[in-house]
Amino acid sequence: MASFQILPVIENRVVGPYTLLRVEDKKMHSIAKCGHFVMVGLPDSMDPFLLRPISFLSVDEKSFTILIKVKGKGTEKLSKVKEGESLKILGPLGKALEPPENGILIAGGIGIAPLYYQSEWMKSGVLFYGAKREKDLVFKEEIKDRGFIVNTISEEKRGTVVDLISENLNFLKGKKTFVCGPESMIKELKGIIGDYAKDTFVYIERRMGCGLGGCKSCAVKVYFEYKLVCQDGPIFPLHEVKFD
Amino acid sequence: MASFQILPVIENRVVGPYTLLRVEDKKMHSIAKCGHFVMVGLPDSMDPFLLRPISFLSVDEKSFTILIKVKGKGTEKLSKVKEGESLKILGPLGKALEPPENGILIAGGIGIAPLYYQSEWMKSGVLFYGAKREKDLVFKEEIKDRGFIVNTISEEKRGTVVDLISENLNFLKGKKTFVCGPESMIKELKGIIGDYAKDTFVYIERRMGCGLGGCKSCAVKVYFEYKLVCQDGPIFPLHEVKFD
Amino acid sequence: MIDLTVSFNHIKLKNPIILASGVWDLPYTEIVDFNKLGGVVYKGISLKPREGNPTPRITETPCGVINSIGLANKGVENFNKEVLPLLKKFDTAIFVNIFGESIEDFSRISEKISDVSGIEVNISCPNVKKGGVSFGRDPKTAYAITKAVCKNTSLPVIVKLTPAASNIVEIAQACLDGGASAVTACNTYQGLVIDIESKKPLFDKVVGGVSGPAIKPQALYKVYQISEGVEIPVIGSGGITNYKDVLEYLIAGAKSIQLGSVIFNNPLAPMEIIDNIIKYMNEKGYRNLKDIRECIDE
Amino acid sequence: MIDLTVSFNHIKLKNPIILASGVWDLPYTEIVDFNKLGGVVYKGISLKPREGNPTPRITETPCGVINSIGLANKGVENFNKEVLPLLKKFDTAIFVNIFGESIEDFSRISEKISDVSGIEVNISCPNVKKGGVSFGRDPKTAYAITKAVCKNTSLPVIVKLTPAASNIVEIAQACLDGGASAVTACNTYQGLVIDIESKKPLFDKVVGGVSGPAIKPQALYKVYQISEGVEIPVIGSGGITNYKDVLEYLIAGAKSIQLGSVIFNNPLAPMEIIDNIIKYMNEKGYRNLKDIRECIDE
Ligand SMILES: Cc1cc2nc3c(=O)[nH]c(=O)nc-3n(C[C@H](O)[C@H](O)[C@H](O)COP(=O)(O)OP(=O)(O)OC[C@H]3O[C@@H](n4cnc5c(N)ncnc54)[C@H](O)[C@@H]3O)c2cc1C
Ligand SMILES: Cc1cc2nc3c(=O)[nH]c(=O)nc-3n(C[C@H](O)[C@H](O)[C@H](O)COP(=O)(O)OP(=O)(O)OC[C@H]3O[C@@H](n4cnc5c(N)ncnc54)[C@H](O)[C@@H]3O)c2cc1C
Ligand SMILES: Cc1cc2nc3c(=O)[nH]c(=O)nc-3n(C[C@H](O)[C@H](O)[C@H](O)COP(=O)(O)O)c2cc1C
Ligand SMILES: Cc1cc2nc3c(=O)[nH]c(=O)nc-3n(C[C@H](O)[C@H](O)[C@H](O)COP(=O)(O)O)c2cc1C
Ligand code: FES
Ligand code: FES
Repeated sequence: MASFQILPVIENRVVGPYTLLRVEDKKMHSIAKCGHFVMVGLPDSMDPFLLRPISFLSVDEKSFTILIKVKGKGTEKLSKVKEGESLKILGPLGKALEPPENGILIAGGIGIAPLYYQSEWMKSGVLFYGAKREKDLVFKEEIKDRGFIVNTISEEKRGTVVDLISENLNFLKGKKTFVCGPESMIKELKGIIGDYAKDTFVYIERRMGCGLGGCKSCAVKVYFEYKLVCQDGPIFPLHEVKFD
Repeated sequence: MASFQILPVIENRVVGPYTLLRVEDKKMHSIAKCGHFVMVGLPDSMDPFLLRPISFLSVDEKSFTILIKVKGKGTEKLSKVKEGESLKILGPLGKALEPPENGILIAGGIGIAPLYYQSEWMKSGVLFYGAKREKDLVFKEEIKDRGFIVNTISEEKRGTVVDLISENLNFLKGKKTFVCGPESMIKELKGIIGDYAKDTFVYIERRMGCGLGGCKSCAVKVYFEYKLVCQDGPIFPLHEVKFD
Repeated sequence: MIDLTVSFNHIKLKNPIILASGVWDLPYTEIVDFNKLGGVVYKGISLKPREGNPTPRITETPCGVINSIGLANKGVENFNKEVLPLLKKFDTAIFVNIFGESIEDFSRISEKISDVSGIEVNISCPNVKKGGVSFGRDPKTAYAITKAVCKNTSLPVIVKLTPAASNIVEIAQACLDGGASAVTACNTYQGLVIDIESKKPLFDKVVGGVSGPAIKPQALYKVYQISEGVEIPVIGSGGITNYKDVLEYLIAGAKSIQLGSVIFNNPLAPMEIIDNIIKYMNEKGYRNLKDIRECIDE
Repeated sequence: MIDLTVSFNHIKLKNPIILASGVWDLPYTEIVDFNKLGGVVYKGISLKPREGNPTPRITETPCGVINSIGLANKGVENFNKEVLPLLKKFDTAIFVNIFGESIEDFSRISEKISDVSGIEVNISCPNVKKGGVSFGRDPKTAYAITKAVCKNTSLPVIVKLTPAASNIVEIAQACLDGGASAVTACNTYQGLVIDIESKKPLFDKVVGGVSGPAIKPQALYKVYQISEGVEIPVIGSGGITNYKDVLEYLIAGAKSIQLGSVIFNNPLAPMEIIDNIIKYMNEKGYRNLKDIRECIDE
């Protein structure tokens, strides 16, 4: 059951190239599920006019955290919210995912955020994780501590996460795999993993208006039908997603 | 010669019901004249879109001050600018007034601001000054120290500045008189001072677009002709001004 | 007691605040108590399901939103089966916004709609190839569609106008002549966003519909023009974000108003606006909406 | 070296940035170096001086400005005697925006103008009783006025269009047929502001003209439509506040652009925009304005 609230930010911290915000909220813990996200905005501001969809990074009894990568005006302003200031929060949104006990996670860049959250819901697995620079690879130790094998790659050193996967394709066999990263990376990945796509699920991003299935702006073509990322997603079976 | 600059605020202080802002500027001193004003806005903001016309309260070698009464969104935001933050300043604007050595000043409410500035350019005179409450009568001691006789009145105690003038009409005889206050007060005043209006000058307020004689939005009918408050004013002979 | 009710031509609302078409769907009932709303207009539906336009379908413009949804919807059957029963649980006036590519389409779809407070006929969508704005620009077509719908339904018919009409007053008159109970003024304004990276229009269909505060003074003027010129109740729509905007619309002649994009920015806006209108009326000592409209000094 | 020059139909500009009509006058030359501007359009002048409308004449709207100046101006004689000699000191293209209440007015005033880079014919002012928007809505009148002006002058003639026309492409075509060298798209959008205290329209003439960022997507779309539809150079106007907006207009088809209300918010905007365009072109390795328009990936 989603709700809309103005909630205080109790921590703003730089994590690698990103900003981590901790939001005080005692209720989220009991309702947020793996796969969920929130729409976030600045109180008393119409600039930007639309709230921004942001994944959970973590949720505990007293608060939840989000990880923000500055892309444009909206994320820039969000990243500057200070401790003591507040945020508009609409959520939790999206369709809950029943995470497997064990599986593969493939993250590109800020794509680590929802996968970090997902790893909390799993017992073990393998993370393949790529970023531009070595120091952008955040939270890898924490995910290791959760029982995952972590394989990283950086463009400055060796290549992209797609390169990493093509070297380790056999890992995917018989496993449920979850991918989150830029759409270009997802398309490339789809190209190389072939049959494994059937057991692969992908976090899809779309520009959103309402987050509540109302405006139909976050459409994605899935198996010959338009679905809504905010309501039916954000996670879809990779082989069914038709990219434009 | 007007200029447009982004200048730092070095003091924000409450004065009675108003906010005093001190703006660092070494150049204004040599160009600002009695009667001048500035257009003021927030840097990097289009909300409000238009700058606001504000009189000088004082100008010295290193800075100038303005006094702000919160009316709507614009003055509210200006009053909240903190020390260290900046303002957009366009000015000095308006037509310089050749102030008399000695004369009468009539102020209602925030109308004290430009008259306080004017008193700096004069040697002596009489100030009639009214406000809602006794404690709203700011700067009266300072003006006394400048050699003025100061007569005040407050609505909570006795009445308006118009009452004060009607009791002291003979003071105006043979003197140049300058009035600044709400338009309702000016109209009432015009009604009672009769012949004295010829030697009376009034600070006129209009909503402004550009402050530079460009948009023609600050028109005021003066002796059968439209004049511009920002360019030909803000001070006009009272008997010539046609109020709507 | 403050009385917020408003009624015109067989349309009765408990207050003048209506949720506009296309910005909400059933999940929004989790956020806002629909029992408190004057009414809700369900998203534009067509005879057959429509996929809508390729993404992106929405972005921001200065003080506004621009969309190119293309009337994505699951069709009238789905509405009757899956949506209406759930909406009927709420004590609020339910309207359905309908869309067709031909007069024939409009007739057939209106036959299939019953058990609601009224039909809102969309002759003003800027994001579709056939129908849409082109219908809403031509007084003859506006008249013909209104008449066709009215013939096929006994429900009150509201026509939603496009600001792209050269003379919106003439279109409103045509709707009145065709039998409309009210008009909604207006739908979104045609606009363009260029993606300076790709050097192409952002939307696949090039044009989009601008909504939000940016269009408020323009839409308000249309409401004023229609109210002055035609004896038809006007439902105001365009850029309303707070109770002061509502007052402006009511004074300009609107009988009630719709809230659209604002719920993207603040999902609780409808509740806040209703509360603030009541607060304002209490402060002013107003009893009903007529008191808001009439100038006491006169 | 970066080449910002642009030329079309005998109009030559050192860069595409023109100051729009009605937002500046001579004192503004103290703030901005006119030698750096592509051109300037002087405030709408008429045969005889005009007082303009009662105040208030301007206020704000969301992301915009609304005005009801009513073409206050001192007349063409005053322009020739008092203004033009001072403007001629600057090395920039000077245009004069002219306004008339009849075709006859437009003819007579254009005879009296010489020694400038062109005449901009205002058939689009929303704030006057006679002429203005009503002229700009009708293709026949637009044609007739353009022709009358072109007959009486050898200067390039630009016609400034109103977005209130139901089909602006048709109007642009009429101007081309009438002999215009270019069109400016567009003037302000008709809007209304209600003063909720007095419960009356804020402006004496009720309607006002909306400008500023709020109208940008709408005006940009008009520029795109004309550029696609008519073989006439378009000068873009509406809501430009930064160099990215300029890029959008150039990509949408504008040959040059005008800056209006933005100078109220930031009087130095024209200089900043020119600097930022140069910076952008340097970063991208572009040499001239054609490089901006053309998509390199294609
Ligand atoms: C379900 C979901 C979860 C997300 N989780 C996170 C997260 O945890 N952390 C994070 O930093 N980001 C996340 N994003 C992406 C984030 O929402 C966008 O980066 C943000 O909306 C961009 O806003 P902006 O104002 O900064 O950029 P804008 O100025 O709006 O746009 C900048 C660029 O971003 C693109 N863009 C804008 N909105 C979106 C969008 N909704 N989806 C994809 N691209 C967009 C634009 O096309 C443009 O190229 C998520 C997106 C979705 C849909
Ligand atoms: C030459 C001049 C000098 C001024 N000096 C001072 C000063 O020293 N200190 C000070 O506090 N104020 C001064 N003012 C008035 C000040 O400019 C307005 O109060 C301010 O612009 C209101 O802006 P706002 O956003 O707060 O109010 P808004 O929300 O814009 O409007 C609130 C109310 O103020 C009225 N208003 C808006 N703009 C003006 C305007 N320019 N003139 C008159 N009424 C207006 C509106 O009609 C409305 O009723 C001066 C005005 C002028 C013309
Ligand atoms: C995303 C979106 C979808 C819309 N879909 C419809 C629709 O299906 N039918 C319709 O008549 N209007 C539709 N509209 C228009 C709105 O109902 C409303 O009239 C318009 O947005 C102006 O009001 P606003 O400024 O309050 O948003 C849509 C608007 C938006 C923003
Ligand atoms: C205060 C004001 C006065 C204007 N006067 C004129 C005018 O005299 N003639 C004219 O053609 N346009 C006039 N305009 C329109 C502008 O030139 C410009 O086309 C319009 O404001 C849109 O551009 P913008 O959004 O950049 O302001 C005026 C605009 C404003 C705001
Ligand atoms: S964001 Fe509105 S439907 Fe998904
Ligand atoms: S404010 Fe523009 S002319 Fe005075």
